[in-house]
Amino acid sequence: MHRYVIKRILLLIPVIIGVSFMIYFIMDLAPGDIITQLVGEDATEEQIKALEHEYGYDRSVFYRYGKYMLGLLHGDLGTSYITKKPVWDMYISRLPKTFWLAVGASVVAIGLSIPLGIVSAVKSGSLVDNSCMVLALLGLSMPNFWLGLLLIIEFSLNLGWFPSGGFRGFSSVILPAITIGTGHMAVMTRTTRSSMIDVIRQDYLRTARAKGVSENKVITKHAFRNAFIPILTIIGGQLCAGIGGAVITETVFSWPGVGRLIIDYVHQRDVPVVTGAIIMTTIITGVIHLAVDLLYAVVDPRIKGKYSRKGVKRVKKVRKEAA
Amino acid sequence: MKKLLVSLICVFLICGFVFAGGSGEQKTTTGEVKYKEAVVCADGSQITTGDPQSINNIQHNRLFKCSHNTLVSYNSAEAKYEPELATSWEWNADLTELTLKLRNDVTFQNGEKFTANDVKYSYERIMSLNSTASSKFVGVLDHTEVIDDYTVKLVLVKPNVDWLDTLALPLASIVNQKAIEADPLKGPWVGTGMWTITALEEGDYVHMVKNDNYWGEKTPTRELTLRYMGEASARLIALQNGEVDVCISPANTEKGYVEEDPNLKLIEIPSSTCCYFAFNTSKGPGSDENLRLALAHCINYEDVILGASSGEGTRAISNWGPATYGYYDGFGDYKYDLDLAKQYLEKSAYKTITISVKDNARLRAAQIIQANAKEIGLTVVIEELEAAALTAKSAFKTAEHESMIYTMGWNSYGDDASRAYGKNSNTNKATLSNDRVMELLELGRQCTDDAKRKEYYKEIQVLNHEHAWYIPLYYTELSIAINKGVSGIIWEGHQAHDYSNIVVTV
Amino acid sequence: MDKEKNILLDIDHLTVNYELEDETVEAVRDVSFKVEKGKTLGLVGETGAGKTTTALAILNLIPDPPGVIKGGKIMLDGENVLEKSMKEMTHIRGKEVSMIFQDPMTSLNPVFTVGDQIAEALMIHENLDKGAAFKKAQEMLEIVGIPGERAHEYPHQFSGGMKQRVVIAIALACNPQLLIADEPTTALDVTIQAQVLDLMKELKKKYGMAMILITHDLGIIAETCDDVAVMYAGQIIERGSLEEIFNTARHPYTEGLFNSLPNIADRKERLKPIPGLMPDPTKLPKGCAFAPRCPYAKDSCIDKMPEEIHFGGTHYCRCSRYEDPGFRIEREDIQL
Amino acid sequence: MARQKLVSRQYMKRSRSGEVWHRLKKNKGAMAGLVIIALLALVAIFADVLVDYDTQVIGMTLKDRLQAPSKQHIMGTDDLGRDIFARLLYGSRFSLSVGVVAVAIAVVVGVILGAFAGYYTGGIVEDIIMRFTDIFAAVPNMLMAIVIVAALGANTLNLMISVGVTSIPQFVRTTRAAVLTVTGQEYIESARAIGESETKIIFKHILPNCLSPIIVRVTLRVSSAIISASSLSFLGLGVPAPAPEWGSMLSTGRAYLRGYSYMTLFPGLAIMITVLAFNMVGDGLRDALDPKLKK
Repeated sequence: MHRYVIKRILLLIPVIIGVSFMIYFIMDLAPGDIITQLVGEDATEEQIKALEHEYGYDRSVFYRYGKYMLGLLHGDLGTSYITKKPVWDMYISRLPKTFWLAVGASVVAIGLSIPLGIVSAVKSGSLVDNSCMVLALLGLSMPNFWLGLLLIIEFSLNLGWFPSGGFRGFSSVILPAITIGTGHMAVMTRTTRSSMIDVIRQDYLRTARAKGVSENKVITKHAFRNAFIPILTIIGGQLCAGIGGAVITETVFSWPGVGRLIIDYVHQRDVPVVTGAIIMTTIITGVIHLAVDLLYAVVDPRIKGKYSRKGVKRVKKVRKEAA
Repeated sequence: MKKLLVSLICVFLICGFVFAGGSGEQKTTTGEVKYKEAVVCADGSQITTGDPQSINNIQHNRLFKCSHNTLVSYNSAEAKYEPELATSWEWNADLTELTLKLRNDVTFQNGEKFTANDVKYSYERIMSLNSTASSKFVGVLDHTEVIDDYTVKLVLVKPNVDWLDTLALPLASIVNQKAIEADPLKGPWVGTGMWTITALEEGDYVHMVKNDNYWGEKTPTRELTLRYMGEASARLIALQNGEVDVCISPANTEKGYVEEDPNLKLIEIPSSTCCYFAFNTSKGPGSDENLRLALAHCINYEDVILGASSGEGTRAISNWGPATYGYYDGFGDYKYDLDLAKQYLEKSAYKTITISVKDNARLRAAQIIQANAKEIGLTVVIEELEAAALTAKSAFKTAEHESMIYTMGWNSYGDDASRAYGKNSNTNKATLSNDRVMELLELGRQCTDDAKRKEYYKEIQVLNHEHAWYIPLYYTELSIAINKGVSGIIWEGHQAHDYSNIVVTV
Repeated sequence: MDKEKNILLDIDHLTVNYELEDETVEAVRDVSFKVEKGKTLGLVGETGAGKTTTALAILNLIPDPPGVIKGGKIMLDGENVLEKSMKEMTHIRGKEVSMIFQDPMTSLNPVFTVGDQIAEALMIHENLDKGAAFKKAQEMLEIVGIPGERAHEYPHQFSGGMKQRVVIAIALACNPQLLIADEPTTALDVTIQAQVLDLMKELKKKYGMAMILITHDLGIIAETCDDVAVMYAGQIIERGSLEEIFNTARHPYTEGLFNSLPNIADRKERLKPIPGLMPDPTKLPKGCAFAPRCPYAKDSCIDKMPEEIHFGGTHYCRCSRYEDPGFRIEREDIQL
Repeated sequence: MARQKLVSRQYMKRSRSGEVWHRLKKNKGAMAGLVIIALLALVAIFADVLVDYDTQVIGMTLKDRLQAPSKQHIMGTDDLGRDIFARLLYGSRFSLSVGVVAVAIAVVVGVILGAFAGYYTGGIVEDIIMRFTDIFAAVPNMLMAIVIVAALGANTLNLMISVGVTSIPQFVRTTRAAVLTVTGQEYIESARAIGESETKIIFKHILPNCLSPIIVRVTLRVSSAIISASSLSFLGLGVPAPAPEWGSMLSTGRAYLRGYSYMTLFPGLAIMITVLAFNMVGDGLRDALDPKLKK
């Protein structure tokens, strides 16, 4: 188990290198560089030269990237060109907000999708099934910014239940979490449904029924626990997407999260902030995936203790099937 | 493992409820009138730094007017300079040396005493920063001499009558050496202003508390927060909900809601922001005067104002700010005359031009101009760019754009025009390097004779009208929605309002 | 009268259909039989004959949709199971009637310990708390020959035979009056089969319950059962006591079944399989379903649905040919 | 169970695609989706015939701006006095093509890479492809798309590219998984045994048998591509004006949401219906192709 965890963490390293390289170079390719953003309207030639030297823009992008990676090796995510703050500080101050939003969205998605998915599966093929699926799809098909603004107008302005935006305590999480969570619903409901349909046909449910377990309990206890692994995979995936920041929703709700951090600084061509934040996202995403894999073992004892080479393959297979 | 999960979930929930607590509203009382203790102002632009010398833009200037002081300030209502940290000042005969007497009763927010050395340190720091702010000083200020603790002499490279304006800009704020050396990141936050910055989350808010040792008058307000809310609709809703007290620039389309709401007030002030069409005169279609004039005469200006800013704007005749020193519009506007426009176009070799734009209002204006131009057979292509890409593309040195729509916020002093016309200025979106204009700007900078100076500036504007480097479109209407109880803000046409004395009666 | 009292289960004209989108499978057609208290009934037939459906109907567990019980009565201890509410059914399942399924590999829930799975039945029916139920579950495991401490293990840690023992433990946990065993040994190794069967016989005796044993293995029937019912294409075509069926089989299909058994005494003898396949259950013939394969069939067999004919004792057979009083099937002696 | 065997026997009578079609036909949602998509495609193809681009789509009458739906303008007019209905009709071109082209890019690249990774499993080819996929997949889709559009510049083609590129990992993974199962089959062994070239085996024998998961993913992905494109429009990185792409119409309308909600309502509904249609078809296909989900 420990070996497995360590191996998984080590496997993250090439991904981080790849991601950092890709983002750094794409950002560098983008028209408009940081020097133009920083210098004044009538900066002198000397000032520009000095700035270019300061940020390494008098040399090739490989030099800048190398320097950045050297810093990364020492655990330094770099320093923002714009704010002059360490990228780590900037990221860490945003992370809790994004985290709460991601968790809130997952809670909304889980709370809505799993019941819908289960009902859909139990009544598979019926009108109820179709209505549940359409309901779940509605969330996905409404563009987030539209839904977000509608929610603000209704629940913040007209009803005054929640603040209109910003990160201000528990109540402020609700509207943006609904906005994102409903978007997640389609996939999660669909996964719950098909996973439950798979399980509902299993013999052990008949065994449970035959021993007098009530139908509700057969579904919620016996079937659901078995159907949970693909759902767990989806929850993990959506949590990861959430940790990367929900750019649109964060914009609509003035939510100072990671997504806005990245896009704001993409616009300003602040390469270290963008690269650093995406590296952090990659790491956290990797850790969440690992946690999900470890959780499989909690849900399904057959996977437990199989985190040997063989076990890993099995987990991968389970995940693939779920995807 | 199961128990671990359960306990984790519990921790989540508990944290959630902890977050939910707090934020009760408090009030202070002065005599009969009750004031809100904590005031919040919402804005659509982000504050990224508390260092006044590193940046020069509207939203930051609003912050620095609260937290820092400059030596002099400009009273736009009375159009005169007023003492701030300096009590009096004196020019030498050839306008190259300015000697200022300083207040002796001022302390920084960290308790340090303010002296002439702080002025020297601050100004030298600006020059060394290579920031957007520093270009205002580099090449203008030669050096700073400390005469005694409360007297300082500024020696300029060449005469500049508008130097006092530069000194009044927030970027010329006085910072504290000790604070900066102790903490290079937060040190520059320390100023002599009425408000002490306590927290700055970029992209979220700046929180300030009243500096009880402030040397000037104090307000009853205890806390001031400048909050970033990017989405205009959400920002106005926050005001209507009472979450904030000031909402900068509500959406033009939503002003009606402010007027309807008995608790709100709409402040409308003439703005010095001019939206104009800029041709890249250095190359391509923009270098053809006939094409420029053709476009100038085919634009339906009323439609542009209606479409771009919902009719909330006034037709601009000159591309200068109406309150800017030397403003002139005696030549009249470009007449909407399709025949004339066609004649010009026939003389031009170009029949196509690309407009580069970035955001909504300008994009809408571009679409209207595109439709207008179509009527005389001129094809306009719209290129939508990100801000950074557009800045880079239209920078003076690169100048790869053919034309663009730009909004320039004008300051009140005459030399501000050098931003729009000066060589190497990145705001010179026409990529102009007209010798006569350069000469006129330089003359204006050094001229103390009011009438003569205005003549120079008039000539620049006349030249622009003849050659149509810039086609002025409209002045944006400035609107701010506020809670009815808000007072004490000094509203500015250039939008760097002064919140220092803000109070909100309950 | 006395005999009537002794009847535990009385199935009367049971008909079950699977109604698919565009066709209907007639899975169980007009099935009637009785099970006496403490006795064992063997239900024999090919795959798809409707044995499992009949068994599931007793527990009202036929998946709906598509399964629909079209008619008939299932009287358990004098009460019609089909008229019970969902809630009442949960009190019958596992308590009055238990069922053991064919494949032990898939009958246990992989994510719960076997102890929990046995205990669950006890918690439902015996009102035991979790601890007591688990303790009882361990005792049950001991009874079926598994060490009690293995109750904490998960199904995947058990072999097939052991799993079937666990399934039996679950079924017997609440001391049911009737145990339905649906091919309980088919999926097991031959050596394990015998062990499991012996265990079942022993436990049946110990608890004094009745049993319905579904199988296609006549050997097992001979060893275990008191009565036999033979199913073909959803109908019971012959039923009676073990002796009646084994010694005087009347129906040509039953006869064919016996003929297709390998003769252990004479290994050289070739098997005589019944020619042909069971008919498509969505398109059953109007008359006798076996007629197309029946060596004795006449035109009348194909057109007319045969009635049950009583042959004395408990022996019934569905074959129209016996309307001709002289009709006899050619028998070969069966050695068991 | 007996019953299941019967069901599968029943379907064996039809060919596989016929069988899928038969099952799909039964799914009312999927059929409704198909009809909607067909209608949309027709509108997109004949947009030029239905409305005149110069006068109705980009031509503006400012005095008519922000009108409520009426007989002349059944969906009202937008902030520049253009007929919303005409723009919506024409906009189907942009929105559909962004979705379809983006996914086409992803399919071509993703399927080829996935096929190679699945076929040459265990080798360096697989390692390289899958590591690259991991890297691309590690960055959240929306951020990746934003970074790419920022780098390439915002226009329709780049929008398609960025949305397409972010969808590649999904297709690589789906294809690889499908290829892995098919490669184990005996007929592949026999193709190898008669000495067919590996490329031929991959493209002739393996890929056609991996189509169903890919097709399902395509339909589902088209809808998320449309949503992504509209989100990018919201951030000012979408199809440039005055093209009436639905996403940009919707995001232009957000300033008018409170007063003139129909400016967002109709483009929003258009996006919703389209996305819904593609999803219903995708779900229906998935159910039809997956024997496990058979009723």
